[in-house]
Amino acid sequence: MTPLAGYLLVAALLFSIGLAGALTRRNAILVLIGIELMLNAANLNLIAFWRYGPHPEALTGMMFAIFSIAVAAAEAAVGLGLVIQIHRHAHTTDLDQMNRMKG
Amino acid sequence: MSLVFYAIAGLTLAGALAAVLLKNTVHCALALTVAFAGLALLFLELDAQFAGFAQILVYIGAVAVLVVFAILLTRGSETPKDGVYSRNWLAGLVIAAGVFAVLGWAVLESARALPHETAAPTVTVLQIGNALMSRYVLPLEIVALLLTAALIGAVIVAMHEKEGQK
Amino acid sequence: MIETADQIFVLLKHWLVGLLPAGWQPVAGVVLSVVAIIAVFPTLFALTVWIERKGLGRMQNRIGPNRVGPLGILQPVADAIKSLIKEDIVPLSADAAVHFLAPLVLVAAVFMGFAVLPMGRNMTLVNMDAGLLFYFAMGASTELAVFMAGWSSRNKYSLLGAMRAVAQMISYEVPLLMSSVAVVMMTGSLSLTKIVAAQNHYTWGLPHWYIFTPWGFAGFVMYAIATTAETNRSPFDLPEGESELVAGYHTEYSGFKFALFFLGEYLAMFSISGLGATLFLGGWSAPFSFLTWVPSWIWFFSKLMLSIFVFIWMRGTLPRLRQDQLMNFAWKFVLPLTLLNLLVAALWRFLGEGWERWVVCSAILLLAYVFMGWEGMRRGHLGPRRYRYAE
Amino acid sequence: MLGEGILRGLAETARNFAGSFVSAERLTTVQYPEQRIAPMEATRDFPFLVYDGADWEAGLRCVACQICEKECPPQCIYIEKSKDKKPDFTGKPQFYPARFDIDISVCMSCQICVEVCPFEAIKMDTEFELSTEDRFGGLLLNREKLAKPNEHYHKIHPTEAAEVDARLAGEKAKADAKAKAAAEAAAAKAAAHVAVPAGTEAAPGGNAAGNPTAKPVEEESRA
Repeated sequence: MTPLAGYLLVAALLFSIGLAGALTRRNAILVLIGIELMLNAANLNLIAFWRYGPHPEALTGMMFAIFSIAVAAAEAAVGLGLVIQIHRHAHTTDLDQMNRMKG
Repeated sequence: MSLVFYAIAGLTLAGALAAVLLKNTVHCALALTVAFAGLALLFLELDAQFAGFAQILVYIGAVAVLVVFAILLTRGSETPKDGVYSRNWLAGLVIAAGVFAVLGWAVLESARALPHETAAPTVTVLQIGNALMSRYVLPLEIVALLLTAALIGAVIVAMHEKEGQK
Repeated sequence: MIETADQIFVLLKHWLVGLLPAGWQPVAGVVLSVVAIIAVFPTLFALTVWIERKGLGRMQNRIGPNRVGPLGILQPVADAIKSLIKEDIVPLSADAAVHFLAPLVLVAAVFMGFAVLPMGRNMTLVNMDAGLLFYFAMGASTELAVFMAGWSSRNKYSLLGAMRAVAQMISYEVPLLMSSVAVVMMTGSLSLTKIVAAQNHYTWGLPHWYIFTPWGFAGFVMYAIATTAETNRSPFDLPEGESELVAGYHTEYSGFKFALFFLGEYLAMFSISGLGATLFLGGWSAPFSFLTWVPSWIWFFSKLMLSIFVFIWMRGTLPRLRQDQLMNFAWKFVLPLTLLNLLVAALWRFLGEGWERWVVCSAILLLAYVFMGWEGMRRGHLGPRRYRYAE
Repeated sequence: MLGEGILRGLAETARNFAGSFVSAERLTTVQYPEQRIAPMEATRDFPFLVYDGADWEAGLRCVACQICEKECPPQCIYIEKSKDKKPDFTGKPQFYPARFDIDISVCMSCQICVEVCPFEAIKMDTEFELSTEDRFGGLLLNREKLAKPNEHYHKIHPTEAAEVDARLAGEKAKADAKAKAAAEAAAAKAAAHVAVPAGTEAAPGGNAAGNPTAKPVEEESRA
């Protein structure tokens, strides 16, 4: 098994762990943690393909990863801001209880 | 496949699993930090030095602390009374396992065509700087705009309403 | 002879590594350098504890420790033994694993920071291309260690202290990075050895240190303010404000773990003032051209001790800042000035040689300083306190 | 201008730092065991009982009136009155303390016992290095440990001791004068009685010359 396949498998496993976390956990913040893991798995794929790809000097994969890190940080900030606001309004971060659209 | 790769991959996956399975939310956040650190080591293993340090700086330095602050602000550190997993947790698990099966199959099928061993590209920060300024200058400006918008948006969303609770 | 004195440690290391069989040499080289750092800086820590207590004493017209050993020189040894012997109490409700890991993570992260500091001519442990970014990545992970310490003690005071410490470290990390970005912009490289090399030449005997340029001096002042806040020292030591927060995030620690926190704080002070010396004070380059015969590592450590003395001097002088003053100062004064400093550095670069760039840059910076200071003082969140007496 | 105060403050501490190496009067630290500051006149630590003359037991001024025991805020004085009497400095027979204990670990050096003592029997000592290994009985000073000669009192509080002695001497003189007057009156009456049949009433002894400064202390059995 080539090193690239190894990295891809690790990224795939990381992605599915993140997905499992996002789907099964009850606390909103842990869903966000799951999403962060999925994003990171994607970054790992990008850099693995860049490293073992045909033209590493073009830096495309790495640039994608750096931009994706920046965007993911922004997303995490806004996501957590939303979670805090929901908690302040509905006094719970339990996703199963947030099923009412009432304002 | 070097031993170092297995060790770091094991650390990352253990951190990720712990982040998803642990009961205490703050422990999950700390396990998430271990996963981020493992990923940064993986990036360094892939000779992407700048991405590895940026990952540490951004994720461990900022996002992990942000997650932990959010947990404390929403009183998440007390263990919830009615269980940690949502009601239909089995469905989630099955879907995740399905996704992994598909991805794993795809990777293993195409394993033969993947390049074996290529020379490690030496990437200096100068090249990244030049690339950022020449080819990726538009994405850079857009990300700068996005970060500012996210900064202001997050503050406005999480700000106390002056006129008290609705 | 001068050359060997300057390269004494490098030659020593090569000689020692040469004794081993070829297979082990790379590993032995790394281990030797790591052991050297782990040996040098804790002894420097012991020396600084003694200097701090004697210095603070002398500033307050008293003598300072003089009982343990001549002139009290063995006081740090006594403190070390005391903290080793003391019973290590872990509160029952504390979260044992995180409580135990916090000091280790803190000290490990701080020790990693030393890997990229150029302590002398080709005496950098790891000559990284993105050395500065590595340093700040390690610096950023200390915040998490502080939070782990505060939260795991399950004690209101330590949680409050940890919250204050993390908030302060985050809000002062931005100016810290911004002020060093100006230096990176001028040298065109993140590698610390290149930054020192760029400052290591002289005209009329004076060195080209960045502190002697307007944007460099402003950057150094902002950097110094940010470092004092980053290491929770003197005017910004709110997180462990003894008066109101007992001991902040390391309240529930005793014995060796408390000593580790103490060591971690001082090592952070060393490495961040070492970085300051490298970025603005020309790392290991001699202050005058006729002094270059002195070994380079002596200059690095003397600049380090000089900035340590300034830390102590500030601790002996300045009262503690309130949390809102601290935050106002960070976000409404230090950060805008560092951003402006970036602009001024760019302007400095494009105005080319000649005296007019000195005038223009200094004018902009002075104007900004005076205006922001005046505006801040007028609106009351900067400058001396205004008392409002009940009529 | 912002930052001026900081620079002035730093200059001040720098002056202190440099000054402490140069000028001697900046460093006022006294290295305690080796150097000592001479105690001021009014220093007070723990009480002691004053006695006149050579024998401490006979010379004790204390008459076990137990005022100090009642007044002592932390109640650290314990007195047991004697059965018999002994003459005091004016020759008048007075009680004396069979047992007089002060627990100096409880005593707070407030000097109330000295102020309320009508007989100038208890004064405040300046001795403070009283640490003992025995933590239970060590700090409970009995009568013997408390008794100290009047000369010691003169050594530690000279002016105060002089005043006290002058007052006591004055009292003694007044008491002697009264005793002498009473003696002469008795002698004159006795002489007159010789002319008149003797034995109407015995000349009153010295007790009329009670201590004028003290309120006549009525006998009070402890409850």
